[in-house]
Parts: sequence; structure tokens; C-alpha cells
Amino acid sequence: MSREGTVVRDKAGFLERRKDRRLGVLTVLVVLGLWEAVGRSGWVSPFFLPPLTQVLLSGWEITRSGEVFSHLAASLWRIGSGFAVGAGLGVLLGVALGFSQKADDAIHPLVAATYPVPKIAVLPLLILWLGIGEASKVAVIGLGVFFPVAINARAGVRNVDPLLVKAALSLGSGRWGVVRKVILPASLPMIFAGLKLGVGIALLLVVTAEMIAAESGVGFLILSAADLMQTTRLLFGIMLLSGLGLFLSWLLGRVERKLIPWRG
Amino acid sequence: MSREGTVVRDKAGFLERRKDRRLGVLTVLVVLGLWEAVGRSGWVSPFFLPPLTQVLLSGWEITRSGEVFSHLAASLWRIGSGFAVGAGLGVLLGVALGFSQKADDAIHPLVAATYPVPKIAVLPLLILWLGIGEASKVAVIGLGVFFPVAINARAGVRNVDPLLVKAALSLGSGRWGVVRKVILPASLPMIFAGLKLGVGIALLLVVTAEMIAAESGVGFLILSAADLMQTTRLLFGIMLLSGLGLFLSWLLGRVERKLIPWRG
Amino acid sequence: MRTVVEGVSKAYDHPKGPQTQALGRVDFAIEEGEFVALVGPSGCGKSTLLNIVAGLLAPSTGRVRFHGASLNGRPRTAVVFQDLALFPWRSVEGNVRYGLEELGVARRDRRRRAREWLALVGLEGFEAHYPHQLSGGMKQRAAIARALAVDPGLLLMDEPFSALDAQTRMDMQLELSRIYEATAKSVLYITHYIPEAVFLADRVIVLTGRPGVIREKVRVDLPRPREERIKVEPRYVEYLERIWGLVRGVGGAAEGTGS
Amino acid sequence: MRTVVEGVSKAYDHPKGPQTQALGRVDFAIEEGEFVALVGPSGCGKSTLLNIVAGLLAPSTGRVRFHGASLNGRPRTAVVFQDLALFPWRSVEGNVRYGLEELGVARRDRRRRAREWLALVGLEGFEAHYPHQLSGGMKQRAAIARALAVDPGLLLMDEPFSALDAQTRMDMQLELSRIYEATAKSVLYITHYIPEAVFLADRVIVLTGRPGVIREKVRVDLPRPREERIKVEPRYVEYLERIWGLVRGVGGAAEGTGS
Amino acid sequence: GPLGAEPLRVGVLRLTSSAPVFIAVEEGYFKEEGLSVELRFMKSAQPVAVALAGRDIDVGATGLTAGLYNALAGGLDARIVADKGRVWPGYQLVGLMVSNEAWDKGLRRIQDLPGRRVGVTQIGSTFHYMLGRVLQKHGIPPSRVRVTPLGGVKNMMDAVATNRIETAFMVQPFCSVMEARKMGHRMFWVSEHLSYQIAGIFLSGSVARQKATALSFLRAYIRGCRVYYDNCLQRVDGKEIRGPAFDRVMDTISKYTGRKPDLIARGLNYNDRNGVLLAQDIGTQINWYHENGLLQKRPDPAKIVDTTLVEKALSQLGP
Ligand SMILES: Nc1ncnc2c1ncn2[C@@H]1O[C@H](COP(=O)(O)OP(=O)(O)OP(=O)(O)O)[C@@H](O)[C@H]1O
Ligand SMILES: Nc1ncnc2c1ncn2[C@@H]1O[C@H](COP(=O)(O)OP(=O)(O)OP(=O)(O)O)[C@@H](O)[C@H]1O
Ligand SMILES: [Mg+2]
Ligand SMILES: [Mg+2]
Repeated sequence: MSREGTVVRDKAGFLERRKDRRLGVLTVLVVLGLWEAVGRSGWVSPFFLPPLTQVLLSGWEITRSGEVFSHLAASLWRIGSGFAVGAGLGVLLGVALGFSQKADDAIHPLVAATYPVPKIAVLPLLILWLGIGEASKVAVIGLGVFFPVAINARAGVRNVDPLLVKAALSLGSGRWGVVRKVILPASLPMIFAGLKLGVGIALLLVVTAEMIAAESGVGFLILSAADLMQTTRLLFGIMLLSGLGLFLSWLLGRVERKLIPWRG
Repeated sequence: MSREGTVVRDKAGFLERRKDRRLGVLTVLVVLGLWEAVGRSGWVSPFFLPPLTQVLLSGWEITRSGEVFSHLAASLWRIGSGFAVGAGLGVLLGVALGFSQKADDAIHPLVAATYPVPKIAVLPLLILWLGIGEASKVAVIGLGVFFPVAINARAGVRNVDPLLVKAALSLGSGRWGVVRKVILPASLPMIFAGLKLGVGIALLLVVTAEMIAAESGVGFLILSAADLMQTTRLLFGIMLLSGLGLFLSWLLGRVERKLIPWRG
Repeated sequence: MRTVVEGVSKAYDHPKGPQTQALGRVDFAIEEGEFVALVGPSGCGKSTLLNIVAGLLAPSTGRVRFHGASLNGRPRTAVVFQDLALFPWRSVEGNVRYGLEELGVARRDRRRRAREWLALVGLEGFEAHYPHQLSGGMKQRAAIARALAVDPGLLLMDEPFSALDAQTRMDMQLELSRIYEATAKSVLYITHYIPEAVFLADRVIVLTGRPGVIREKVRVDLPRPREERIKVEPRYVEYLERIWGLVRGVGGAAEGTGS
Repeated sequence: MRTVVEGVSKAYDHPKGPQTQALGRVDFAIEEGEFVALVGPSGCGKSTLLNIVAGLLAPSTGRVRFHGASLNGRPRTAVVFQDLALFPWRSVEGNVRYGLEELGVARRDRRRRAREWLALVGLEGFEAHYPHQLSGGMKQRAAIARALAVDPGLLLMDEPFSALDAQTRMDMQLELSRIYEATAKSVLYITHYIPEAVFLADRVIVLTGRPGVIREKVRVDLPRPREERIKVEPRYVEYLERIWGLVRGVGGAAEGTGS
Repeated sequence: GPLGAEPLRVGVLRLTSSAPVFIAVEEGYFKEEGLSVELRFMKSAQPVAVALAGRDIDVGATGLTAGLYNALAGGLDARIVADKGRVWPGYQLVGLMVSNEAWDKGLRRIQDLPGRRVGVTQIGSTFHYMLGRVLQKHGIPPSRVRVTPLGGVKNMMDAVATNRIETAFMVQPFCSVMEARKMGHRMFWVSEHLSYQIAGIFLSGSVARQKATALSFLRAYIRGCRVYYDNCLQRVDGKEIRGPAFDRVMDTISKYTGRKPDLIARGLNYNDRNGVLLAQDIGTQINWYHENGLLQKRPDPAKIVDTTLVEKALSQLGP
């Protein structure tokens, strides 16, 4: 070996995370650029993949007319309320199932059995109970969000270090204190992964929900464009939904970083 | 206080989990019983909610004729292949994103942006690229499974105790060894939660996939029953789907217990 | 508060293979205001016993009882765990405040008391740090502050000073001794460092190897307050040697002779 | 293998508030086959330094270099962490096998060697247990077996015996001493128990309080092999007192005087 | 390509209105023309157009929706060539159902519709069109009625039957079923107000250009139409006259749609005996869709409709 010897390099350096936003913007731009290129190349019929610029143009039209904002507002309201209800109940049930083996024994099979029931099939029942208006739409979104949040919260709770629960018990916590002060924070990373999944599902389901008796909404925009085979409008609707998804997951990320400050 | 004093009770007893299968069976039976009762009560027209027994009867007919098995086989094949592809790629990408901040910076925004794209809207594009046969169906299911698995795997990896990674590095593991021997096992609980979500989504999406040009499959059964207004068949199809869901999540649970023996 | 341990034993199940008999039958009492130290070889069931007394583990046989006046505004027991079990999502101060919150102490008092205890264990300036940002010894001191802060009737400490350097350890022993003498709480104290057991305790209970049973209970008749110079007194050294002998007599390191 | 630590220091960032200067500038070398013990008050940067030498933490200044012949079939360093860091999903034997797998040792040999090392630390019969089923001291011994099993050029140990009772600790000291003398590997050994440092080491490096800098390097000229009776030799006691003095001279427990 | 040994792929829905296609397959008419025909079953009109554009099928047989016209205007290379079902006087295929509650509150005439909701499957569907045209005939501006997409016919029936919506369209036999079970009331049959080319056969551009293949296909198809018409649709003084092969036709339809023969018999829709398209109605449809903002570009009817092929096939077949 050389006189210099071997200098020790930091093998664990990659554990330190330094976020670089520019990269993400770059990839998204590259994908959008590719889309434009493919759309213009003529490889695929513009009927399926019109170039990005054309999609933006058609989007600009309905933006200028203000139509977009009423769609956005309607959907945001449905997504927001559905998400709030579904995520709230999901966290509650998930934590309960993770915490109490009895509750889990009783209810988990039911959850596993009802989870794969297609939401489209449940809609008629929901309409029967809740009417054709907003309530059934919010309920469908809520149902969709409920499952990933509940399943992740349950797994998160089951994953909590029992030693920490013991520490809390020894410091005088009751069951409820343990749940609130140990189990919830300890399973937050997993609950947040569930919430992120829930956001995506809420956005997906807004399309299902607006299949029935909707007169506005991004989902309505997408569905009616799909039915009418107006591809540019359809793609603009999808872009709106993606944009909403990005925005909501950014928002969740911020909340997460606020609530989980103990990891770097 | 009494001469007896206060006997110390085990406050942490609830941490010990003893599974009781009978409870779950009971709840499911109660729910099914309620269904039968409501169906027979006449509160709702049997057109929406025929009693369970009637549904089972119509199920028995197509079971006897063997029709059910061809539907099941077709759907299972689609679900199986879609799940395998989606879950495989999901774990790969999720682990990569969780592990490398660079990859995460570059790709995570794209994932967040594409996740909420409704699968129904992507189907036409998939058909264009992959044809109207099995490939596009498998692809839709794969896409649906991909996201929850990837998002959960990413969160799981980010959640791994850095100390354990350091221990592995100090014992001579390279990056790949760390991934395989530390990060994978440590994030298994979260990956399994993702897989469970994926199973549910695969079952949901099989209905979407079989919406276009399918001639068999449980989704086909459900959709054509809806077209034909055969509520009993529709509900039997949904029960089949639920049954499949229960079976697959039971299967996953077994695999999970095999792979995660270190928690009680 | 008087604590009575009656016929307690513990066997752990092991899915593949036989049970582990961790602890044989033990009987003893911790009198009101008594400081009892527990020594014994690694794996003989000390932590197991402590967890049972804390009500965090069900014994296989026997039971633990508390006698005595109800404790107003303070919990029966508080534990310093061998594995510390600090809450990673709480700052050092947040960890110490935990028990005070559960006791319903007013918000302002919680903060003041938490800071007082942290100063006492030498952690001022680290209130806002999270556990993963502390050194091993600092984590241990944070865990000690957390348990002391709730002022329990019975303090259960599982090798609380094991990660401290000699100097800090001596300082902490003196501090603990002072606190004990001032508040007259009961203490059950596990240590593998015999001089510490003798220095701190009124009684030293020596366990055999696994499964641990009581080999001997030794009353330590040294004057209080205990101060550093006690360590050169002949009676102190006598106790040391006697307990050393008892521990050695146990045989091989992790090999219990049973009983 | 010779290890050279040159001008290494470390400051940790803290999001809210000032940096923590954990370690001042330190320079020293560990010669081929030398046993160096590191003592110093809690929080003075010992674990930090050890992590830097292990290549698991980037120093703020300075660097660490290794000199010497390449190590055939064994890793440069192995670490016994203060927090143990056993893999919870591997049995005790699986933990010990880990490093052997990474070295590419044949499957059969891995099993045999893992069991040998486990027997050496007194854990036979617990091969199939998972870490959470072990006592504190047993976990520590498992972590020691894991590091020893890979037979590294430089063994880094961070308070490896802190959770052991006195008897087991003495046994383990003798065992470590024997292994060291038989294999002539280099060791960097952190301890807060000065008799242990003197008993085991060729050289004791005394650090000041935080930020830790080197107060003194003391060469321990005691004959090898080291055996228990060395502890009554006057030279041994002299070393003890000298190092005690150096450590005490540091001042208050956690309060560094800087340098 | 569709020529040679390769089968002609026909995208079709499992509906009674596809009966001529099913008959032509079952009776071997395609085979007699030397065509091997492969049916590809789709769930709705939209994927038929998508599959056509993706060259997954060569022939489509489905409803004429705004979506199809949009696709044609957007460059989908296909020609509408033949009839595949009409709303026709005297034949009851589609009705508007009123919920019991709304009916009791006096919603009984078309003039009562303003301000109420009318359930359709989708925006731009044939139901949407029928509603628009019926309103137009009664001088009611379309904006005064709330068109409510419900996704599918099952949802439409459920919504009416549970009084969740005032009115919705329904197809036979379910109009009759609903009336019989007191799940709602029928306001009118669409055919009382409208003659309407509701569905058609369309060929992909390449098939349309391969005249020989196109004519072979259409000849076989028209023979199917005739069998269907002669056995199922004949009327004398408004009374049904069933042909000798009626049951056989029912069995064929039942085989492909999964519906029970007696249900099918209650809801037989009208197909032209010679598969002739109501060409001028296509123009009317395009106009209406365009005026109501459902078509962005107006496709040129002359370019998307081709009636010459059927004329040629008919002249070859004889009466
Ligand atoms: N959760 C568990 N499951 C199974 N066995 C256990 C469990 N916890 C402890 N044991 C076993 O019980 C025995 C006693 O453990 P315990 O932790 O009480 O020992 P200890 O006296 O505290 O030892 P140390 O001084 O090393 O901490 C050990 O043999 C250990 O393997
Ligand atoms: N990850 C970290 N982030 C921030 N500060 C840290 C981190 N790790 C250690 N420190 C700080 O660095 C200082 C030295 O810590 P280190 O663990 O090296 O001490 P030590 O000498 O090993 O102490 P002990 O004997 O108590 O284990 C401490 O003040 C600690 O708060
Ligand atoms: Mg212990
Ligand atoms: Mg340390």
C-alpha cells in the first residue's frame, strides 16, 4: 500500500438527505417534453395523444371562460370532505384494530372482505341511502380513502415498539394516553403513507363519484370528455387532477415534516 | 387501604396478542344475517338488495354449471399477473426512492403527479399500445397495484433505523447488501401493508379492466349482470370478489408471518 | 408504601424449543422508604423481576402487592429501563415532561420542573435535543430525569448508571442518595456494580444465576447521609467483600446452579 | 494495520439553535497490534470519534488513514456499538453470521464459527432466540460475538461490557485479552471503567470534557498475557491512580473546560 | 389487415339490437361469403371507437353517440354504412320513467319537465340526444331541464325506483318491468315523438376501401337483418306477427346477450329489413350535438357516411 495509506471515506454519507427540488422539476419537464414530441411526431394519432400545447390551449379556453374554477371548486369540496371523513374514520379504526387484538379479530376479516368491493357497485346502495346529491359522492370518496388509511394505520400501530408503550404505562398513561401520546406519534410515518395513498385514491374516486348525477367537477370534466371522446379536454382534465395530486401531496409533506420533526 | 394491599395487575397484558379466529367469523355471519333480514323485511325492493339466500341460490346455479370457475380462472390470471408485475416494480422503485435521495428528488414528483390519473382514463391509451386483449388488462391492474406498493415501500425504507444500516456497513455490507439484508427486512411490515392495499386495488381494477371487451372474468360477471339488471348475479359477483379478497389477504398474511417471524 | 413480592417466578415461552425459566420463585419486601439493591449475574431475571413489580409483565406464579397510604398526586412506581425507552419523537425536555403531563401538573410547572431535573442530571443546554442527538450517557441521564420527575412512591431503576463514566457515575450516585434521603421514597435498584449497591442501598439482595433465586439478603448498616468518604471505611469494604463472595459463589458467569 | 487519526474534529448541526461541538481536534495513531483505550466524561465525543474511525460518520475536519498490508478475507474494521444495533429480524446466531456472510464464508463454516463465538461469550442455548428475547447483558454479548466473528484488522468497541455484571465482565475482559494476544489485531476500546482500560490496554487516551480533546496519552507498561492477579500489582494501581487523576482533573461531570 | 385468411374482427355489444350480426354468424351467412368473422364483445360504445382507431377491430356495431362523431371529426378513419337499430313509430324501445313520488306530485307530461332532473347514462349519449330532440319538438329549451348522467341503466332504474331522481330513461323490457312492479310510471315512449337512427354499422377506412370484403360483409349482415325483421318485427294492424323462426332467433339472441328469451321478446327493437341507414338523420344528429356544445368540430356527413355500399349489396342480393 502507498505511503499515504487508505483514507477512510464516510460509508454512511448517503443516509444524510439533502433535498434538491430542481431535479424533480426537471424530470417532470422532460416527461412533458417527450409528450409534446410524441404528439407532434405523428407516431400516434392525435386523437389519442394530442401534443401538450394543444391540450394546454384547450385548457386555456375553459380557464378563460371561468368554467375550470367551478369544476375545481366542486371537486375540491368533494375531495376535501370525503378525505376528511374517510381519513378520520380510517385512522380511528386502524388504530383501534392495531391496538386491540379483540377488535382486530372481530373486524379485520370484515375489512378485508369489503375492501375489494368495487366502489362503482356500492354507489347505487349509497344513493339509496344518501340520495343522489353531494352526500353519496362524498361517501364514495370517503370509503375509498378509508381503506388505505385504516390498513396503514393498523400496520403502523402493530409495529410500535412495545417497550415505548411500557414506558408510557409506567409513567402513568392510561390506554387512551398510550394511544394518543405513543401509538399515534410512533405510527405517524405509516399513517402519512396511508394518507398519501388516500389522496391519490380520493382523486381517482372523484371521477367515479362524479359518474353519477354530477353537473360539475374535474371528474365530470374528465368523464364527459371521455364519453364525448374529446381527447384534449380529457387530457387537460387529467392534468388538472395530477396538479391537484401534486399540490395535495406537497401539502401533506409539509404537514408531515411539521408533525415528524424528530427525523432530521 | 386494605390489609391485603393493592395487587399489581399487568398493565401491558394487552400487548400480548392471541388471535381468535371465531370472532371474525362471527362478525361476518352477523353482517350476512342482517343482509338476509333486510332483504326479507321488504324495506327495500329486492331489486336493490335481494336476500342473501337468493343471491347464493343464483350463485349456486352458475357454480353448478361450471361457469363460475372459468370466470374465476380468467380473473385470477389477470389479477395474478397484474399484481406480480405491479408489486414487483413497486417494491423496486419504492426501495430505490427510499434509499437514494437523488432518485427520490428526480422521480417522486412524477409519481405523485401520475398516481391520481384515473385508470379508466388511461385504458384507451393502454389499448392503443397493447391491444384490446389481455395485455392491456394486466397493465391496468399492474399500474393500480404499483402505486400503493411503491409509496409504502418508499416510506418503509425511509423509516429504517439508520443505526442498523450503519451496523451492516460496518460488517462489510455494500449498498446492495444493505438493501437486501437490512432495508428490505426492516421495511417488510410496511411493504406488506402496501401489498395488502395492492390486492384490494387489483380486485377493484379487474372490474375496470373487464369493462372493455372481456368475455369472462368476475368483473365481466358483475358488469354484465348490471347491464342485464340481474341484481342477484351482480351481488353474487361482488361476493365472489370479496371472497377472493379474503382469500388473497389471508394468503398474504401467511406469507407475512413466514417472513416476519421476529415479532411474536 | 410497602411492596411485597410473593412467590414470583417467570418462564418465557419460546415458539421453537423449550421455555426459558428466567426467574425462580422469589419472595421479599421493600419497606416504606427502603433502598433495596438487586445484584446477580447477567440473564438471571433481574429486569424480568423489575418489570413484574412495575406491573408491565405478568408473573408465571406469585404476585406483587403494595401496602400503605394512597399517594396524592404521584404515581406508585416509575421505571428507568435498561433499554432507556426514551420517546424518539419528543425532545429531551418533552420526555421529562411526559410523566408530569400524565399527572396533570400545570403547563408552566411542567416546564420548570422538567428543566430543574435536567439541570440536576447535567443536561442543561440539551433540552431541545432529540434522543438520537445525545450520547449514550446523556440518554441514560435523560431517562433518569424522566423517572425522578414524577416523584413516585417506588422508584425502579435498571442499571441506570451503566453508561456513565466513573466521575459522572459518582456524582449521580451522590445525587440519587441525596434525593432518596430527602424524599424517603422506596427504591428497587438493579446494578452489576457491587460498590454502587453497597454505597446506595439499605439492603442488597443477591440472586443466583438463571433461573434466579435469592441467594442472600444482606442488610447494609452504614450511616446516612452517605458521602464519598464512606468508601474508605472498613465496614464498607467488609460489605463489599462479603457480597463479592456471595456473587462469586454463584459459579460460572451465565451458568446458573439453579436451586 | 496502522490507523492514523489526523486533526479530526466534529460539530453536529442542530436545526434550532447553535451547533454542538462534540469533538475538538484530536490526533493519534493506533499501531499495528496495539490496544488503545479511550476514556473521558460522558458526552465528550468518544462514540463520535469511534464512528468516524469506522467510516460511518464524516468528520468536520481532519481525516483517518489506514496503513499496512491488505487484509485477506477479513474486513478492515468491526464495531461493537454502544446502542448494540442488533438486527431484530435475525436470531442471535443470524446476527453473528451476518458479517461472515458478507465475507463470503462458506455456509457450513458460518454456522460453526457463529456457534463457536456464541459459546465463547456464554450464549450457547440462545442461538435461536431473537434479540428482544435476551437480557441486556446477553444482547451486549451477542453484539460482541458479531464483531469478533469477522476477525477485523481493527476492532472498535464502544463500552462493550457496560451491561455485564462484575463477574461476567471480568470473564469477558480475560477472554478479550486472550483473543487480542492470540490474534494481534488492533483495538480501539471505549470504556468509562478505568480499571478495565488499564487492565486491557497498551495505551490509554484520556479525553477532556466536551468538546473532547486529548488531555494525555498514557502508555501502560504491564506484562502480557494479562491475568486477573495483575490487578493487585502496585504498578497497576499506580496507573489507575494516575488516570483517575487525569480524568478528575477534567472538572465537573458533563462540563467541559474546553482546551 | 382484414383480407385473406385473417378474420374480420367485429366490435359489438351484447344487445338485442346486434341481433342481425348474431344471426349472420349463427346461420353461417358470413361463412357462405367466405368471411371468417370474429366477434369482439365490448361493454360500451366508447371502446368500440377506441378499438377501431387502434386497429384492434375492423368493423364496429354500436350506438351513434356524440363520442363517435367527435372521434370521426378528430380523425378516426371509419365510415358509417348501415343501420343497426332505430327508434321507430310503433316499436317501443326507450321510454321515460317517472318516479312514484314525482308522479304523485303531478309530474306527468313533457310540459312539466322544466326544472326537473332527467337521468341519462352519459353526457352525449343517445339518451341525451333523445331527450334533447323530444324537448325541441315541444319547444322547451334544453337548458331548462337538468340532464343528469347516472353512468348506467341499472343506476337509472335504481334512482327512479327509490325516488332519488324524478325521471330517467329506461329501455325495454325494463320499462314494463318497472311499471308491473310499481317502481315507477312511464311518461312516454320516445318512438311516439321521434324516428331516430340510434345505432349503426361502421367500417374502418381500410375495410371500406376494400370493396369486395365490405360487400361480402354487408350481404351477410343484410341477410341477418332480413331474418330478424321477418320473424320478429312484422306487424299487421299494429299486431305482432311472429315468423316461423321466431324461437330460433330468440335462442340466438339469448345465447349472445345472456338474457332470457321471454325478456328479449318483450323488448325487440326496430332494425331496417335491408340494413338501410337513415342518412339524413345523421346530419340532424350532428347538428343537434353541435348546437348543444357536445361536438366541437362538425364532421362532414358526406365524408363519414357511405350509403353506396349497402345499395350495391342490396342490388346484388335482390329483394
Ligand atoms: N421477552 C422475552 N422472551 C423470551 N425470553 C426472555 C424475554 N426477556 C427475557 N428473556 C430471558 O429471560 C432471562 C432473564 O432475562 P432478564 O432480562 O430478566 O435478565 P437480567 O437479569 O436483567 O440480565 P442482564 O443483567 O443481562 O440485564 C434471559 O435468559 C432471557 O433470555
Ligand atoms: N446525531 C447527533 N446529532 C447531534 N448531536 C449529537 C449527535 N450525536 C451526538 N451528538 C452530541 O455530540 C456530543 C458527543 O456525543 P458522543 O456520543 O460522541 O459522546 P460520548 O463521549 O460517546 O458520550 P457517552 O460516554 O455518554 O456515550 C454530545 O454532546 C451529543 O449531544
Ligand atoms: Mg437486565
Ligand atoms: Mg458514547
